[in-house]
Amino acid sequence: MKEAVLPKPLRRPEAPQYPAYDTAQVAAVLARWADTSGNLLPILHDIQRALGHVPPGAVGQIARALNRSRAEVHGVITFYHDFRQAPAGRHVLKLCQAESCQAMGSRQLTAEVEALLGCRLGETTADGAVTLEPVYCLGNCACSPAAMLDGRVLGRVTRAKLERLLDAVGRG
Amino acid sequence: MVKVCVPRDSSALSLGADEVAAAIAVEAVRRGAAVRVVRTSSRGLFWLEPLVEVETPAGRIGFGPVDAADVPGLFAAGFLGGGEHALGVGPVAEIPFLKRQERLTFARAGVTEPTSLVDYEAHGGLRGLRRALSMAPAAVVEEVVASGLRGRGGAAFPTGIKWRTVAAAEAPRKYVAVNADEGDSGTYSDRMVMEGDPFVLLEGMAIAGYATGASHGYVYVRSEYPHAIAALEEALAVLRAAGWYGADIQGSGFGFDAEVRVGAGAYICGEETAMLESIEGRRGMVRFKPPLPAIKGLFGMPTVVNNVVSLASVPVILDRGARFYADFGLGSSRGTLPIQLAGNVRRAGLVEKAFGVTLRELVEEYGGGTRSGRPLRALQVGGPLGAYFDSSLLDLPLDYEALARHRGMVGHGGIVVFDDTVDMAAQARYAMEFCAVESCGKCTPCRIGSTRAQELIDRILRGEDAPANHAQLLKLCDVMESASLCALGGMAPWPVLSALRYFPGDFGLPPATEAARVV
Amino acid sequence: MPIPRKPERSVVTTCAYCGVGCGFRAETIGGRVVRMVPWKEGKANHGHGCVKGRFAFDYYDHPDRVKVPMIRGSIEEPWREVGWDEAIAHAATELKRIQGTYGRGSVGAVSSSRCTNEEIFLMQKFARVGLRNNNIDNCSRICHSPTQFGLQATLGAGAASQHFDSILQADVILVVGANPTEGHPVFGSMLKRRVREGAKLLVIDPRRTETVESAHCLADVHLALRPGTNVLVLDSLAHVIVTERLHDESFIRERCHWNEFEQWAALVGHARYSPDVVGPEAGLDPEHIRRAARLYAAGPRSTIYYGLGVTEHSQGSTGVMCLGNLALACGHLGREGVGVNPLRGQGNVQGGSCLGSWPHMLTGYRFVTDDAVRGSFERDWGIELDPEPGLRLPNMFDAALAGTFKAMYIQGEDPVQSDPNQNHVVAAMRSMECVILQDLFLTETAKFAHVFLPGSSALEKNGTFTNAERRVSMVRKVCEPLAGLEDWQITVRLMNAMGYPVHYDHPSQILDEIARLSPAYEGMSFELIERNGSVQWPCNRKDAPDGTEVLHTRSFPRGRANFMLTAYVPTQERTSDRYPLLLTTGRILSQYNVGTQTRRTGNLAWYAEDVLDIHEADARQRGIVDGDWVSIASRYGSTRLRARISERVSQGTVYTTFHFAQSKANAITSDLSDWATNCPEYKVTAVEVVRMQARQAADRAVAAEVSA
Amino acid sequence: MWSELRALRDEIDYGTPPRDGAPVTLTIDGVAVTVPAGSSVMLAAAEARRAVPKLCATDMLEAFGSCRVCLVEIEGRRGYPASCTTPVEPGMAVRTRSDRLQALRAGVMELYLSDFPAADIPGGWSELHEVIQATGVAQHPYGRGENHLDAPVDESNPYFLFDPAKCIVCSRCVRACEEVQGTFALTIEGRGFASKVAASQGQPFLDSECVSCGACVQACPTQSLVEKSLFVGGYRRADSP
Amino acid sequence: MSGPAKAPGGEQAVIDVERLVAMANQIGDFFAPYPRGQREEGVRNHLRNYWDPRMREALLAYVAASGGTGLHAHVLDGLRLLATPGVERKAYAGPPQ
Repeated sequence: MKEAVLPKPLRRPEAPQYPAYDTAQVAAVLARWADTSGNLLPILHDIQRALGHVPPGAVGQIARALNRSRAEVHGVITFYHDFRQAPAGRHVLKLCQAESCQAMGSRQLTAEVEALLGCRLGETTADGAVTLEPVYCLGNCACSPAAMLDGRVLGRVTRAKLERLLDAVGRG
Repeated sequence: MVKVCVPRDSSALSLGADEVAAAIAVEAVRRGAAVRVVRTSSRGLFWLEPLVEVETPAGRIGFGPVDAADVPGLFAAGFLGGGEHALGVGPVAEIPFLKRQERLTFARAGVTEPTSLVDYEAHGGLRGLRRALSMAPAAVVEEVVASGLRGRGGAAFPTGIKWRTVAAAEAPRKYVAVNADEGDSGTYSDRMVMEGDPFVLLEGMAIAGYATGASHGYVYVRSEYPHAIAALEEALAVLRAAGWYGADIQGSGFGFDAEVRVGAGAYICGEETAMLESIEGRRGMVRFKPPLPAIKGLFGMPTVVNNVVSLASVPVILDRGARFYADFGLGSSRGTLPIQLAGNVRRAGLVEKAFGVTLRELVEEYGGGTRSGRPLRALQVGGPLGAYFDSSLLDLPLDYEALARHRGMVGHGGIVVFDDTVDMAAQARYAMEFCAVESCGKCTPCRIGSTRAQELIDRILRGEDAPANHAQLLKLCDVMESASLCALGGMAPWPVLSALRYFPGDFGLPPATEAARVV
Repeated sequence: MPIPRKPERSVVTTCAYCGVGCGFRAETIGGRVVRMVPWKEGKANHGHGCVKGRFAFDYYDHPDRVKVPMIRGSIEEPWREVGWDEAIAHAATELKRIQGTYGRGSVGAVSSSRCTNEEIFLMQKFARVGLRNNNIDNCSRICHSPTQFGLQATLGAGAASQHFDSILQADVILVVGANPTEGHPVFGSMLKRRVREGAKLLVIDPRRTETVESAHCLADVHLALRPGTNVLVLDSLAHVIVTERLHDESFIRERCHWNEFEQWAALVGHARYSPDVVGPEAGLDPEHIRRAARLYAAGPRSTIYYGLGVTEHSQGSTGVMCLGNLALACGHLGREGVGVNPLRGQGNVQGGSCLGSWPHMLTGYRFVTDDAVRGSFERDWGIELDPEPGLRLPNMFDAALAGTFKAMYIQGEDPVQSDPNQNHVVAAMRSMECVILQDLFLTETAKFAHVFLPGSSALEKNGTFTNAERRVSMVRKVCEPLAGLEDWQITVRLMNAMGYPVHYDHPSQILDEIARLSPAYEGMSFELIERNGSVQWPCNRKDAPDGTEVLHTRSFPRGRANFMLTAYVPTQERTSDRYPLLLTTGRILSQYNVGTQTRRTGNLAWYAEDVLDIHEADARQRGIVDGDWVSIASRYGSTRLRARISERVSQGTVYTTFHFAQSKANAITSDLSDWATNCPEYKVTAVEVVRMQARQAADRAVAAEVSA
Repeated sequence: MWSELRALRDEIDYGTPPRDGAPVTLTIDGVAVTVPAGSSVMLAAAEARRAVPKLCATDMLEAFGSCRVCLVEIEGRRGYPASCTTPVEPGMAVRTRSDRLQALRAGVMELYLSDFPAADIPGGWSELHEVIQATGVAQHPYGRGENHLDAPVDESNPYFLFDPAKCIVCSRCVRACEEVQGTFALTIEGRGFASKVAASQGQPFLDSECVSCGACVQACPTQSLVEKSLFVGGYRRADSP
Repeated sequence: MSGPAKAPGGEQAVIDVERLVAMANQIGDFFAPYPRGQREEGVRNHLRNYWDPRMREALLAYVAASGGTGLHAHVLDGLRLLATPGVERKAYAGPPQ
């Protein structure tokens, strides 16, 4: 007689376990775009607007609603720089890195802002206040260097001007 | 009641136009002045933004750049009556920068209220669409063919010929897809159209739809342009309400509607096939051609894919006739081109001119030289994939052929000016860095080549076996140019090669021979 | 990672798993199979495969394989290893002894759908010439016997009307009681491809399966009917077609009997079958029934694929007839992209049907009661045959319990696990005096066997398989039989020992004999199959020298087709207060049938035990949470499984698979069966589900039970 | 389409799926060949026994055009079109071999090899290795740069492993999962140089939507996805129950 | 459930007669919608072609002994037809047309 062993573990979970998120808000977004063809980008934008990011757990919900696979939705999310899989800092500062702004000193400005915030491009300050990101052209090339703070375009940016604005929105 | 125009263009907003408008309103109330603040858009004279224009019997008098703090002073100086002030620039239409232009597509820029249909019609709007609807669709196509209009997005393919292909295709549905993913640094003309005169784009789309048998349109706008997106949405609602968009336009039996689609931070989606993939809700991966989008485009259906400025140029062609439009320009570069001056330039702004204006005229006469006041050292024409020129090439005329002869391109008409502090090796490296960041990753020359090119440049700059790495860089650039799937990989070498050609010293390389400079 | 070894040798053969019959190249290193590469020229799979055929071949040389014959006096005794000669002689002696004691009819044989055509043919020949009776049956008894019956009755040929590729031209695909993405994955991929290309998909299935809804595959109409109401719903579709006059009159007049159509139309046209009446009874929205009927009728090319969800009912044969009727009424037969097609479970079920492994039929679907047919066999075999039908497998068990059936020769089947009402089967097995089992492993059935003859896997022998689209493909020997003999050789030796001398040098000679005796296989030969890669029957030298892809193109086998009257008769299996839920059974992608093979492979990584799918509301009512052990009891028995809360089943329905012996799913299935063929009603059992004690205690209890 | 596939011989990969248009005659390196309209130049070249090197193309999948080693020259056309994505036209004159083409193909192969484990080049027997042989390029001039050589191997699936170091991001696996199997379990995650094959949301294959049909393994030209059974001791069968 | 009585001489019965009656009735249910004549013939043909003779005989014996309690009327008719000597062995091909 063989030694008594416990049966093999229960079948694998159908989807990995991700942190909880607001499924109702996602459902509302999905419903809003249900009848639009090619609706994935608008859906992701709206979810990000509502939740601040696209939670990994929502990928399955989106995929089911769109009759697509999680892989496809994941592929789309990771292709586009705009979509976040984790929440950003309380404020998002984007510094333009493109040529026109380079011609007006954006490399220097970027270095100064990195020093000011104590984080590099693509990172969030330790206190979670500001996420600093590169952006490649805001169409504000006639007023370089340009930046965007929480969606607001800024022109002829200087370190001093940014510091004032960051203070105003409550950095830290 | 004095009409005071304050732009709502995003460049103006980035410099405080909202605060200026609010300050004027507050100051007017405080002073009991009868003022109507109207939010127009920008004329494209950005060094003057925020440019406040006061409507007077003598025309609009401009003041700029205005800061909110300047407003009490302006009132005090009687600006409502066109009074003298340090910021005063006189009658706006007489500013040489503007006066010397040939504004067809941008005729209404900064003049009208962007989403006022009354204003639009009062300034010649909808005449093109009215005329088109009175013609046979095929005749509309031929009118556009005859105008010589070529795509203003970069590829410069004749717009009318593209329409012909779509019109001839048999399909259950057809689409118009507007490429408003203007991602080239140094360009902003699409943004100006969408923010400043969204109706002209939508009118152009409807004409394209009528001419080709398409019933639905998409405007694919990059997410970096929130104001353009808002203006388009607003304009669409206005047109629908007025019966100019929808199931049956003005009782013509022709139905056309459109929606705005927002990109998500991907330069490559400015490539037409990647844009179609993105509209369909997929990764913005480049498709191979053929099939052309005109045969098999959006959702597999024939699709007109045009750039914003191209379509915005259509209403005037239909309104004034192909001949009128074709009379501008020369050779195979017909009509006008909106040129955008950017970077280190004193008078940055939009110059709409017939083809043939030289770089020197643009940079020196319009632009007024560098903003820093230092000597001009380099120009990049046509966006991040465009070649860098040194000052010896300033007398080149800006037309498709002349630039092509010097391995450059008109592209989207952007010119970025650099002064003598520029490190051209860093710029060359950046071109490849940009390509690496924005590559869709489909084809190998672009996906791996852009990273390897950066590494080679780094080695050259570190002086590691520079001649061999230089030679390898040239070989790699050749492979990228000849073997890439689309223009991103295919043209990313251009800025690098041109920087090597004109500024070899910046790489620590010996001066190029004269032969190497001549292409 | 090191560089992978390069295989040394490759042999093209046919997958032994499901009825798709994929072609593979079996590649070996040092004589051991190291991988199976889908064969691009395989006409059933075109270079595609699935997790079973592609990867799960490792069972073939699993340490559990029995490689030496064994005998024992009683099932209580331990096995004794013996030589082949002794085993064969012992088996034959026992069979003869029992026949001498209890009569000629007291013994029988069961052939295996995992064996080759040649082996199946020999098994039925063994019964008829070795046992001198017609007590021969095969596993399609418990799966697709209603197909053969129902399609024969309506269309005249008990097999798929189309080749698989035909689906790529279909505009409307009606899937009934089948889940091809799991059960027939390679065909499922083709179906999904066609759906992505725009074909409409209609699914009739109580479960919301992968076929109903998965990435880029969404049924236009899903009729999630209450288990047991197939015939009712199919008649209701017919009702819509005839009352809305959507039928194809010219087709019917030309290819069928108009009076039969009228008779049928009168039956299904009755208000009894109107969607408004049927809907509530079957748990469906009447509008959905109408939409499905209209889409199917409109086509222009509508095709039907169905599985065990149609056949395994007390009205299984009637359900199949309903499908035949529908296709006839709408003229969806005889062209590309249309037809009625069974999706068969085991690799060679179609072969099992074709080769006469039936108590009432000889090779080629011809009745043993037909003197002329029997005569042709008698002449070829030089022996007089029993003119009366023999016992079917379930009746053999019945007879065993009644004391009149005493011995069985079972080839590659595991009825103890696979057949319904397990307690009944076990009692029957225990009552027999000699059970001869020929298999790879000591299966559940082996517990009741007296003689064990170690068989050979499909990688170890030559022969042919016939897949669900009637395609006969080559099975080639990749490695030598582990126990020394190919299965057909064992049967030959047993036949000789029974006193009927036969000799074959190679299975090709057996196929030649099949060709001589069966019109559909008349033109078949190893040489032809070798040349063409595979050949679909009917194949005959005169009309179809290279076989036939689409049946019924010009006429039906009987000239015209028949409409059958398909009145709905509810199953006697009813829910009650005591058994309020309906259990339905099926299969999962990674496991196969009773699991004998797949349980011995890495496929356990996906599915290591049978689970009970239960709707969230039903679970809540019973205090069951996901992962709880539950006991499932029916009127016939009980077992226990872990529960999985699932959106795929509707409220009131529970679902499980029967891949694992320890699950004993068939302890609870009923002994109700199809009226015409005794195909068991696996798909409908009234049950109650109760949460077992604390999870850990249940774990221990089950562990103890399993290891005992 | 399938009916045409039947005509294919097993050992030849025509690179793109067969079509069934009217016959079109063209020349490949001067050899006249007739194929159905809609066929690719690549297919015509294979038909003419002038096969072009290829990595992202296989006749089980629709053309993709990403690998850029199948470039050819076509008389009267600028540039070097990919033969897999260029449909044949009557009278077309195609050149599949020239010094220029060799240089371009070599340049592309060098890029591939610059992100491929050097130790796995000699002795390998994948399609990539066939192209390495055909182009004669077995090393690259790029030294050690950014790469994916240290990415961990995914061994979660019982039957095959995924070694991202050997992945050339040709998407054949992704496309096979979509076109052949219809499961859509794979994708490319990220973009540009960071592009990598991912199962579902970047999970181990076993935890993803993958149904282990093997279409991706079959499609992989580099043995980045490869059967474990081909490695000595790399694979254990399941315990018997 | 009102079942039939036990078959006489139960020891010889190949199958429990209760089960045979149920099976025969199931067959009868199928043929019920057919017109009189075809109905009985259908039952007869089916039993003739598909049933082991011992099963038929057991059922006929049961009918003879019990009068066929529990069997549907037209199934009984079919059984009588089956018992009629001289009826040719006709291959089953659906109900007679």
